[in-house]
Amino acid sequence: MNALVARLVAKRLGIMLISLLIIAFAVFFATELLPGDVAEILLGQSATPEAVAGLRKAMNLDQPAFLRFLSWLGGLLTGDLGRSYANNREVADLIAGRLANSLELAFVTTLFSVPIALTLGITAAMFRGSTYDRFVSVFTVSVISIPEFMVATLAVLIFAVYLKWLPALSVANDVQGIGELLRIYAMPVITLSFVVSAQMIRMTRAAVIDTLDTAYVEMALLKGASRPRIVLRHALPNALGPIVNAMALSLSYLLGGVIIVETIFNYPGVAKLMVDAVSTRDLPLIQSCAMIFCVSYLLLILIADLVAILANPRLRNQ
Amino acid sequence: MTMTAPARKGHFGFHVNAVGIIGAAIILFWMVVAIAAPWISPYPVGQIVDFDYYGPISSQFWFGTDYLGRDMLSRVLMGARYTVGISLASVTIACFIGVTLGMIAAVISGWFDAILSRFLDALNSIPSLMFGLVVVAAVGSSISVLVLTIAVLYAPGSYRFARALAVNVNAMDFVTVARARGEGTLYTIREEIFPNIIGPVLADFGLRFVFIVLLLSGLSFLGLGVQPPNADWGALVRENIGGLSFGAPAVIVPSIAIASLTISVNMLIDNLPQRIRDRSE
Amino acid sequence: MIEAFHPKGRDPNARAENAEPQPILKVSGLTAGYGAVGSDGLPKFVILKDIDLELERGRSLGVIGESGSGKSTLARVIAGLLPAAKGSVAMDGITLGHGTRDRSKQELRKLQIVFQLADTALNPNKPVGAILSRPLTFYHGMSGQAREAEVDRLLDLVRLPKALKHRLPGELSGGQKQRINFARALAARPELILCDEITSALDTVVAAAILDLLDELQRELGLTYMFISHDLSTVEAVCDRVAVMYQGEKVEEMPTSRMQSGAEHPYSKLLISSVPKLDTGWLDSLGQDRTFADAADRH
Amino acid sequence: MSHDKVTDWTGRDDQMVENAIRRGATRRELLQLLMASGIGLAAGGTIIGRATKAFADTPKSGGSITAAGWSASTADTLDPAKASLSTDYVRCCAFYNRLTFLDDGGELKMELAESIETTDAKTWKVTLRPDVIFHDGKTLTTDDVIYSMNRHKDESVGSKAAAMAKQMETFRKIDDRVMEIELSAANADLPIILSLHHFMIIADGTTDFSTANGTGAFKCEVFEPGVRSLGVKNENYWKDQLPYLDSFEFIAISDEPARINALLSGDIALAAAINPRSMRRLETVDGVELSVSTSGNYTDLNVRLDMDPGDKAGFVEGMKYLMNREVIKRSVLRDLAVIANDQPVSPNDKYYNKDLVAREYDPERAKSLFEKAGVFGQSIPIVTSDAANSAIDMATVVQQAGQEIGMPFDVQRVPSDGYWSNYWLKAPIHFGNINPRPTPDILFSLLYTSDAPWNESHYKSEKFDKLMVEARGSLDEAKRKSIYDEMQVMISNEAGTIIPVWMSNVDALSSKLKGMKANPLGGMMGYAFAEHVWLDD
Repeated sequence: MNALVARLVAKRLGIMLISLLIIAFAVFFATELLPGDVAEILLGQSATPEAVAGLRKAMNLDQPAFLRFLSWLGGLLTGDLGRSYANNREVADLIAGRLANSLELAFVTTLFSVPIALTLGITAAMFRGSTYDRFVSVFTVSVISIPEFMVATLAVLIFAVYLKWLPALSVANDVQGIGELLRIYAMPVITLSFVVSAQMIRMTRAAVIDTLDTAYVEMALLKGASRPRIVLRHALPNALGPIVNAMALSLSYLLGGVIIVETIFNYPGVAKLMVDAVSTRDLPLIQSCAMIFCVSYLLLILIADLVAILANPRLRNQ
Repeated sequence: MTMTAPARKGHFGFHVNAVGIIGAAIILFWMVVAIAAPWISPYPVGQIVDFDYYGPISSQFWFGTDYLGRDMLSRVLMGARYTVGISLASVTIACFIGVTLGMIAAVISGWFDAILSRFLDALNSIPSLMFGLVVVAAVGSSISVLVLTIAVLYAPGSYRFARALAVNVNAMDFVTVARARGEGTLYTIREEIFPNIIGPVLADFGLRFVFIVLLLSGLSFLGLGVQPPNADWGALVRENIGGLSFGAPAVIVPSIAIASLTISVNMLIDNLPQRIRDRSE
Repeated sequence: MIEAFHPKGRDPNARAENAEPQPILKVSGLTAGYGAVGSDGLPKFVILKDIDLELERGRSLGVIGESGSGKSTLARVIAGLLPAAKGSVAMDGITLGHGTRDRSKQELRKLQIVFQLADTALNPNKPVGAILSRPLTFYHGMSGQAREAEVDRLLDLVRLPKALKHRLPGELSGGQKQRINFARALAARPELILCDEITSALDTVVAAAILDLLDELQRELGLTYMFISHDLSTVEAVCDRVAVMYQGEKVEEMPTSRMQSGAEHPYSKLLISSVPKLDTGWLDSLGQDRTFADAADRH
Repeated sequence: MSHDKVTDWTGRDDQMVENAIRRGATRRELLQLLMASGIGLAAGGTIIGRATKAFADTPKSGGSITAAGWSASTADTLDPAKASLSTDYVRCCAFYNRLTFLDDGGELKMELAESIETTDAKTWKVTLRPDVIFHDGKTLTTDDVIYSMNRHKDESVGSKAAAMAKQMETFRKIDDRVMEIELSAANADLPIILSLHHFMIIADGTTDFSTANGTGAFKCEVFEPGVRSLGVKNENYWKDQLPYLDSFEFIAISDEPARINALLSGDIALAAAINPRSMRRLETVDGVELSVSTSGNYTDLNVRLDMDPGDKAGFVEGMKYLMNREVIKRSVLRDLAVIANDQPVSPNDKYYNKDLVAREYDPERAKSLFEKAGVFGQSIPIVTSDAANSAIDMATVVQQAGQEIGMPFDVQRVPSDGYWSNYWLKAPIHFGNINPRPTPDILFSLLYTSDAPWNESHYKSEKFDKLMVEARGSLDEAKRKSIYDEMQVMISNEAGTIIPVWMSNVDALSSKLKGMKANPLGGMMGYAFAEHVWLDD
């Protein structure tokens, strides 16, 4: 069994490398499709043809884009992400701090939202059809019906402007102590949890109900096992596949999709970095960010697939 | 012949309960509004009718005025057209593509499944903002481009979801029986797989619909889609968000409109006839 | 208690007087498995190794063995669900294609498979009537009144009320589901039915009723069964012959009547002896052969 | 919005009154000024009292603030030549100095230069202030100035001021403190040109801009492009007492409501560039003050004269009459604007042509002009974007006006990303946004001469080009004024740039932050607030 999983992981990692290569090419061509290049963008309103030509030459942009892409790819193999066109700094340096920030936020949000989503989803499934269940279902839909920027703005208005409990900006420069850390993360985490939990709650509930309906759970019930025990010992492990899948999709959002939260709370994460990179046509930076989003997404779904396979013996043999 | 059958009674007609009917009624209401909007709007959407801004609810302006002093009622009515139309069209296309491909991949499996899955995973991991920008740059902007862009952005998620469900169903013996009988792929998908994933697929459809309603406002800021002076509801909330601190109707009303639509779509789906959502609501 | 429900043993000579029995199914040198096919033409995980089987028309063959012994795979390979790597399957002397796609509709029709768990074998979203109609349309091109009538006849055949055809499988009991499951196979008007553990999920009383039904139908319709089970008493009740599978190989085949006494292969002996029959001494006899006690422990 | 409520008016008024006091206005004059704006006597008295107190406040040293601009990106730079966003200018002003600068009254003042002299407006003698030292301890010499200036002419630097620097032909070092600048042609405005933010002085030989080594009021402690920068007080700053703050951090919050919320919650002390529509919210809040400057920033609708339909006689004029300036001023900009007359010299400028009046909104006349041009009833595309301030709202105002006379305009909103390189100057009808420039000469040579790099409407007039060269070389003020007057009339009547209003810049700040004054070079005291403000408790 372990060998099988190991083989599968190795295979998927191999496929992942190929996917990454494809993505790198796709992003490269997409960037090429975008009008304007970094020299024009950097010069902005002062972009006269001569100035643009001069700057292009100085930045070695007069080489064919494809060659630059290949040299970036070559650098990547040796672990060198290249230098940003926009400010001539090491891409690795630019990304490192911001990636750490993004991962921190994603981690805290996961820590917060996953247990809540699981609890709500499972309990709603256990008491299917009850008022509680309906409440949870209406609640989740309402929560995602409110635009993210509105949740964030409202949260800031209430907690920062009127109550003055929390800071309006989430800048973790000189954080002292866990209390302050919590204060700083509170609002972005709440906002993000609103966004990502709904899907997880709904899918958890659906998956648990699905397994609760199957014969062997009925059998366990006949044998006299208690309800919580049935859910936790029998239904949950079998429902794990779809749950983890929904989680992977939700959590993958936490890295690249949090641009609104990063903007409103002025949180320096990778999503904003990528937007910047796109708007300055900063090829090495765009590529590196795209790779990060890709790797994280593919890793998450790999984990989800693995859990699904391990949890479902029928799939194990295929 | 002993009847130890479960106590659940069968439904043969489409018995939608009261909650579902309310949901359907609200959706229907907004659809009618979307169609009739140009005739029932009291003012042109772009006209500045009041020099005051973030105006309150009054007999002249039922939903107040927006940040420029335009009539909110007219803007919300016309917004229904874009929000309902674009969201429904794109979610339908996305789910149709995603679910169809997902079921095919699950049934055929093998290399077809592997290649399609990897390809769509890769597509899914490209940030949507970047994707939107490239689309505008490459083909310009129009409503149909917007619908297709959103469909492409959401189809991979729908695919993954449908495929995961279909793989589970595909492992069931009744599918094996159909295969042993010599049934073709199309029949297996249509008759054996699809009816068994329709419940969760519909739930997923509802969620995706909600996400698209909200995504629209973001894309319009990329210059993709609804052109001024028109705006979808999400964009209405966004452009008037400054009025939130004093509870301006200009930001509250479109938010309520969004919530009423998305909640009722989900209310309807959650309360669809037992037969449809039986498997795995 | 168990004795009371123990189905009566079959008389091996019940149909023996029918002149030269011709083999309806002939399996020779069958090798199959899962995973990528290697350079030797064999799949990565070989489940079945070089199986030979013959089954005479109107007879029942039991295939027994522990789980993982390959007996279910055998059924799948015969049904064409899992293409064989080597060897052949012939019906009435005609070699069948390896996959379902390589077989003609008539070939598919003559051979039907019935699965273990009626719960998963019936599409939960289709009413019984629709489930039974499909093979009628598919194999016989039936429609309208004729098909309705045939569905009624099939329900009657498996001793179920006609009204049941409007029900969904979820609204039926386990035994009813298994009867529908069986009726669907009958709808094809098959000659050979592969029964994969059809009674193992049912409680003893219901299982006995199903077995009785099978027996009756065999007599009425002249069916041939291949009966896969790990439950020896079931096999003993319905089968003429029994084949013992062990780790992908057929280790022994014998008439059912000789099962208790005539098993030669040590594994068969162990398997047969480990069936609880209110035999207080069976545990002791188990310990006598260390090799297979170990084998049994590994299950 | 009505003007009789004092609460509606306070923030701006304080500022106006404060400025008037500084100019030496008497209390009587002040009250007249206020009553002219529709403010009652009693209320006026309160305002004057408050403003006088604010003016009389003595600066205090100490304290730290965080201020927020509106945009930042990974392209943020500490290289003054490349500076392009407000964040860059703010940092440049904090870490470096220029040879000259414009004070809040628009007067030219010397900064690193002690004097700049000329006899023919062609050869200029620059004498540097003695004893100015860089953050790294090096003394400022003419070598640093020459190095800084020459960089703008090097294409590989990518200077934003390259076009301006081109006329500075040679730099001659006389000694460590004295140098000469030789222009290619006479230009009396050189000292003002040298006050542009790009002409900040850096140390000779600097190529690494990961940190800033300047002579400015703050030393760069942290610089993270797109995130933040932190400056600490330069204890050896050559200006007496300045700066007051111990340290100052600058960030950017691009979401305007978020910027305001951060100010209201006390996270930041200054939120730059407040949207007019947020005024209502801020004016009623205690502890927040507004700093308004109308400095010559405008968003204009450009109709290219060399493309259809701008090349059809009457079309551009029709568009000028269709521009509802009053609605733009009142509804789009909430009265934080001054109606403009389709030419770029702002009313603050001494060369502003007061006799040139703005066109009235006259849809009927526009209709007949469109008919004359033969385009009436055709759908005309207008490209607009968030990239140019308020351009989308202005486009809808034009569109609505068109709809009322039966002239359809197809408003095309395009992404702000890439707008300046793809649509601006290129589309037949599009919006532009021009930041304030200190002199008409700079404006005209950038925007209206035949070879101007940003000739938005592709306006070409030999007469105009000649007039500009004539005015540039002239040291006779009266003559210059009359030439510039004529040029403004020409632009207003002939060019395809429709400039509806001058837009005010509003910065919101905590009332604890003192010393903030409006500046003609832009908001945040012409981006140089950091060294002038102090914290009061």
